[in-house]
Amino acid sequence: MQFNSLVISNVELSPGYWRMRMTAPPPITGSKPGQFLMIKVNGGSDPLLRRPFGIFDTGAMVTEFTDCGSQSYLEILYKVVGKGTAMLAALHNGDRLDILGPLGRGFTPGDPAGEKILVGGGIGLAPLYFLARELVTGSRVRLFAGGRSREDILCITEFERLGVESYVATDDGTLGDRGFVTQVLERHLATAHNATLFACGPMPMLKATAEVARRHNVPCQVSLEAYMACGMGACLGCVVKGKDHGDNHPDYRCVCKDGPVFDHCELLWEKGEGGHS
Amino acid sequence: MQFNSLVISNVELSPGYWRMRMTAPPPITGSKPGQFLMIKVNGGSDPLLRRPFGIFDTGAMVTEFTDCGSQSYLEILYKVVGKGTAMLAALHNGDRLDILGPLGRGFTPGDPAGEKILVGGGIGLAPLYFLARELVTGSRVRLFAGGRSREDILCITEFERLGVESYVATDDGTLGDRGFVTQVLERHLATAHNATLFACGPMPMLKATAEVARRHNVPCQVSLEAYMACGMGACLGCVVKGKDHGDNHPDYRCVCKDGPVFDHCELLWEKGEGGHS
Amino acid sequence: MKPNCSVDIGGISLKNPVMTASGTFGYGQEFADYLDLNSLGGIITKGLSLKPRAGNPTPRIVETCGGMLNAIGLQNVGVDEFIARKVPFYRTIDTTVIANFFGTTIEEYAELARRLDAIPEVAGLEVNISCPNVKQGGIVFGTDPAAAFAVVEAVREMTIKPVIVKLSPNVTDIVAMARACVEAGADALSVINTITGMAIDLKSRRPVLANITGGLSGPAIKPIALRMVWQVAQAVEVPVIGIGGIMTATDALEFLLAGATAVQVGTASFLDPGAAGRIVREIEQYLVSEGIGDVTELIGALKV
Amino acid sequence: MKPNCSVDIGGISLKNPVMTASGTFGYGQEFADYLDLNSLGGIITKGLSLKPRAGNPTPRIVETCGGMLNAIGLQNVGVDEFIARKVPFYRTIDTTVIANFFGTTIEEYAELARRLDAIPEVAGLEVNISCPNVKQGGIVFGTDPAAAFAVVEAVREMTIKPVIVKLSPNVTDIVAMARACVEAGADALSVINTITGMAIDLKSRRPVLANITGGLSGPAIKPIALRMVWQVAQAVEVPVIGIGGIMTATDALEFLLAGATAVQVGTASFLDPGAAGRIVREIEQYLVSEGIGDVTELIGALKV
Ligand SMILES: Cc1cc2nc3c(=O)[nH]c(=O)nc-3n(C[C@H](O)[C@H](O)[C@H](O)COP(=O)(O)OP(=O)(O)OC[C@H]3O[C@@H](n4cnc5c(N)ncnc54)[C@H](O)[C@@H]3O)c2cc1C
Ligand SMILES: Cc1cc2nc3c(=O)[nH]c(=O)nc-3n(C[C@H](O)[C@H](O)[C@H](O)COP(=O)(O)OP(=O)(O)OC[C@H]3O[C@@H](n4cnc5c(N)ncnc54)[C@H](O)[C@@H]3O)c2cc1C
Ligand SMILES: Cc1cc2nc3c(=O)[nH]c(=O)nc-3n(C[C@H](O)[C@H](O)[C@H](O)COP(=O)(O)O)c2cc1C
Ligand SMILES: Cc1cc2nc3c(=O)[nH]c(=O)nc-3n(C[C@H](O)[C@H](O)[C@H](O)COP(=O)(O)O)c2cc1C
Ligand code: FES
Ligand code: FES
Repeated sequence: MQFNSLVISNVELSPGYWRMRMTAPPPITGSKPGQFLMIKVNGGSDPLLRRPFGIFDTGAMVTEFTDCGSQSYLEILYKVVGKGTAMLAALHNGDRLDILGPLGRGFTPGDPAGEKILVGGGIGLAPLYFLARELVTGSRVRLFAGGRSREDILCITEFERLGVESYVATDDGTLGDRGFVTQVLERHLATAHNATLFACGPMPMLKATAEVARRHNVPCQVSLEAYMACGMGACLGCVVKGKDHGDNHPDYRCVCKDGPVFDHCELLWEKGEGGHS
Repeated sequence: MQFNSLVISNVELSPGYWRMRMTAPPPITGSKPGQFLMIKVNGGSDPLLRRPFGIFDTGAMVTEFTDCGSQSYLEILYKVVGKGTAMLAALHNGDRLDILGPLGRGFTPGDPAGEKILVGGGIGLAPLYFLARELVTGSRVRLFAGGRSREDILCITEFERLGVESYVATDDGTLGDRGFVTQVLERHLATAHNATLFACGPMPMLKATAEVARRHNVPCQVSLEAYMACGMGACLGCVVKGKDHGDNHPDYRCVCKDGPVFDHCELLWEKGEGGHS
Repeated sequence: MKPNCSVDIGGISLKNPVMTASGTFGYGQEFADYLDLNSLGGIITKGLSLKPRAGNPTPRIVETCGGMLNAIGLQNVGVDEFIARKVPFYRTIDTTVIANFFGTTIEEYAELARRLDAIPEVAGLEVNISCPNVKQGGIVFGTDPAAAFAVVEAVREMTIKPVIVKLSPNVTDIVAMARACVEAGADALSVINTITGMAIDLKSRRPVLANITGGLSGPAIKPIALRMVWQVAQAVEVPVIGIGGIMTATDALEFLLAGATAVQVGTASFLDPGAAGRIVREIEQYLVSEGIGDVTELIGALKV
Repeated sequence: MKPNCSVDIGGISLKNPVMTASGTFGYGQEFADYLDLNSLGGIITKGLSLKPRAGNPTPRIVETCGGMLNAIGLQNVGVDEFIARKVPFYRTIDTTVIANFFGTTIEEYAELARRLDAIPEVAGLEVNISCPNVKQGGIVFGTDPAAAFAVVEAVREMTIKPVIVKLSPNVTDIVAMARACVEAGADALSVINTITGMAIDLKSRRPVLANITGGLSGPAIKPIALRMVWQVAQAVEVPVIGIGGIMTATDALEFLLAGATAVQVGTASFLDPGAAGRIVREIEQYLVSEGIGDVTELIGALKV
């Protein structure tokens, strides 16, 4: 769906990381974790394109914008990296946004019996919180959070409040262990059983996670990012290579429509530098 | 000069007409009535070009933005007609603007002995107020204000507070006489002596005023508008034809640099529809 | 009284002059949630080739000031799968569908025209000639009048459906291209396709697009498109379809004044999936408020 | 250590690669209050003709999405008044001045080159070939390689100063144009001039510009300019000067990566009269912060 939304709150959580709550029509609460939104950050043509953001949370509350009853809302967690996100950060309570969503295919929770392991890097924690909220109702959930430094590890308290046990690793050791979160993960998987991985973060982290999943033979869903123009499968700008891809038998998948969440087995994980596969 | 400015206040005076006060460096108070500013209404590329506005007033005051002493400011009076002016109208106290000015050549007050007659149409009153403030110190000043309807006649009280006697005419007769302000003006000129005209407003009004001035043989300065890109004589986008213009002997003047105020004798007043000469 | 909005493009009667541009609206179905497909003047399909095509490596798109570059590389399902999987959907809607297609040889163009001619759901063919001719050392069909003539002539022989040729703006003389296509039998011309451009990432010192260059679209190119439509509409007798940076009904109407009989909405559908439907409604409102009884009164009504 | 910023354009050594584009910076003096003219790599004058020119009727400019159209019509004081009234100012500044000029016949171009060759304050000539050849039925010199060759050859014979030819982007094959100019003796190429476009006012049903069409400039055209610079720089040995939509040092550096030896800042000076000076400073800062000792390391350093 496409809707106009009013900003309810917009707060800087950690330097450069913001959390925004905005009004949304009631169906938003039916969104699946891992689904995303395409947000037009301003009315004009600069920037021209919408910006994709995962859903961090949804809910309903009483706001100043609604006279009676409760107003459904959604939240995003975002990092200021360029023009569009800088414009988002400048918005105030009551400002208007034009939003498309929820879009794409979210995470599949799977068998509630097993242990659910979330692997998040930096801003990749955003969709995992929404996922955790759903998973904790039936399963044991653990979070492995990684980032460059302590400021890049967000909302850990929120996860713990849900009952999620969390392990943290930072590149510089300013929070949790020093090193990559996938190393901690690998040690844990040696003893865990019936685990499922859910990962979101930078490409090198996703690759490493998929590799760990392959070695330990555990199911793993990854949420990808890609440059997007339309967010709905029309422009074919956001594709990644599927497992059967080859020069003579193309197998491209749209991150926006076939993803952003994919089973790691469905993708072709190429060697070499990170970047979009 | 080029300076960053903070909005001090931004108020809608009449439907679609706004008055904005903003900080400016002290030299702004040395601006001449009739000079103008090129304002970048937002930081991005939409809209790309600056917008020209006459100076409505300048002064100094104590503001929240300055710790000690007084802050010099300037004011503009503007009408919302398109994208740029709509963006201006959306600005709040404390918002930032990038301003170039004062630019161009203003009005020449001339001999203080004579009667000064201001002729303003609609938003054309803006620079005339600043002019009136200077003229009243030495001369008798009258204002002939025209507009479509009563909402288009602005700030008459401010003019009267300066001691300016004002005559109003509207196309629909909702304020003052019904008809064109130049008709009232013509009646007045029949009896006035040693008068000088200062006119700003839509082209047809300026043409009519220049024609009246010619017939009554009184000096007349007109302030023109033109599409402008640079505001400083570089792009040659804003030209009007000077009195000596002909196909084989071009005489183009820049509204931004040689004007916006011209002696009516300096210009070529062509027949036909309004528009920029 | 409701004004007449319908226009005729080489024998195809469109409900109204607003179509969606190839490659920006999928096969149409993707947008069914965001607008009433039946309200559109027409839908142009994603460009089709004889065999499925993988397209280019990623990144394939990048935003620019007022526009975007794309180097999708004409990824598409191929004409067989189009006929098998996409065409049946067109039976469920009541909108003119025009198939856009391209080849890398004249024979491929001809064969595609033959295949598509047999599909009743396809009302007309839009030939994308902005493709390199592999047999002639990669010279682009769409930048050489003789090559364009040859393609259009071959297509013309294979179909009785209206043939619309989509011109490339990357030429010195768009009128010469237009004339060549009309002489070869084009029933209408679509003006313009994207303009070749490039973006560079300073940090990595690499082109942003894996393909190095891409096609520029969006409001940034509107002035160029409008100029070319105006030039072509004055030079040829067949209807011209205006394309390039159309975001609003005002933009669309400007193209009609310049001489376009219809328009296509491209990049705007990415920003606002309901854009084409909104433009249809706003044109109707404009006609009513201006008291214009027939949209065709506006075509070429520019006073110069 | 201060990095080296100077570059060489056909024998002219510029302090740094940032010049101001013809027609967007007056004769330079107009901007003296807003930046230190001596900090610039160079100033290109407004286009000069043999006789003063009135230019086009108004309106002459209109804003577009991310750009603007201009149809100034090459209004200028003429070469005599330039020499008498503008050149003396150049003795008071320490910046490379390059004279941009144009004619309507080959003879006019040659005569202008001869006149300007005699002015010591003028370091080089920039030949604007985007003008109609009145003798050959108005075909534009800049869109026909043979006509461009003839103009450049005639200019070349009249001057020992470096000759820079400014190419029109309104062509199918910018590389063919570039090669023709280099063969005729051009020492450098400026790429690109404005792209022909049009704007229409729906309300009046008229073109916005009195001249109907105008030249598109500004950030909207940057992707097209960057592509053409990249194409030309790969094809010719002479230095290329990149022009088109440069607003920031990042834009300028992208043009260097694409193969430009220097750049010109055009429309940006209208939005920010100090733009060129700011870009000079920011390029210096960039070199320092990246530890690049010489700006020439970046020229053509694009990894493809
Ligand atoms: C499915 C999905 C979900 C995302 N969820 C979040 C989230 O919850 N929180 C968050 O902070 N970020 C998220 N991102 C990344 C976010 O979209 C980009 O950081 C943002 O678009 C940058 O915009 P900008 O204008 O600030 O940066 P600019 O660098 O100015 O953007 C320029 C262009 O690049 C695109 N772009 C830049 N970085 C990315 C990227 N990493 N992925 C996709 N496009 C990019 C922009 O959309 C734009 O077209 C998500 C991306 C995708 C694809
Ligand atoms: C010297 C001068 C002084 C002016 N003083 C005032 C003033 O004090 N108050 C006021 O309300 N207006 C004034 N104007 C007119 C004002 O500049 C325009 O109304 C404004 O630029 C419209 O911008 P927009 O984006 O809202 O409209 P749009 O229609 O979106 O503007 C589109 C383009 O047209 C230009 N434009 C539109 N109308 C005019 C116009 N009448 N004159 C020049 N350019 C125009 C804009 O600058 C822009 O490039 C003045 C104009 C000039 C030349
Ligand atoms: C992502 C994308 C894909 C496109 N694919 C095609 C295509 O397959 N065939 C074609 O003829 N044109 C294609 N085009 C060009 C558009 O149909 C249109 O001509 C162009 O984008 C200009 O219009 P716009 O500015 O409204 O987008 C594509 C454009 C974009 C942006
Ligand atoms: C108002 C205006 C006047 C121009 N006049 C000339 C000119 O006289 N000679 C010339 O060669 N180019 C002229 N140009 C083209 C510019 O020098 C430059 O090539 C073009 O604007 C693209 O650069 P930009 O996008 O940075 O403006 C003019 C451009 C503008 C906008
Ligand atoms: S973003 Fe357009 S297809 Fe995915
Ligand atoms: S606005 Fe540029 S010369 Fe007057």
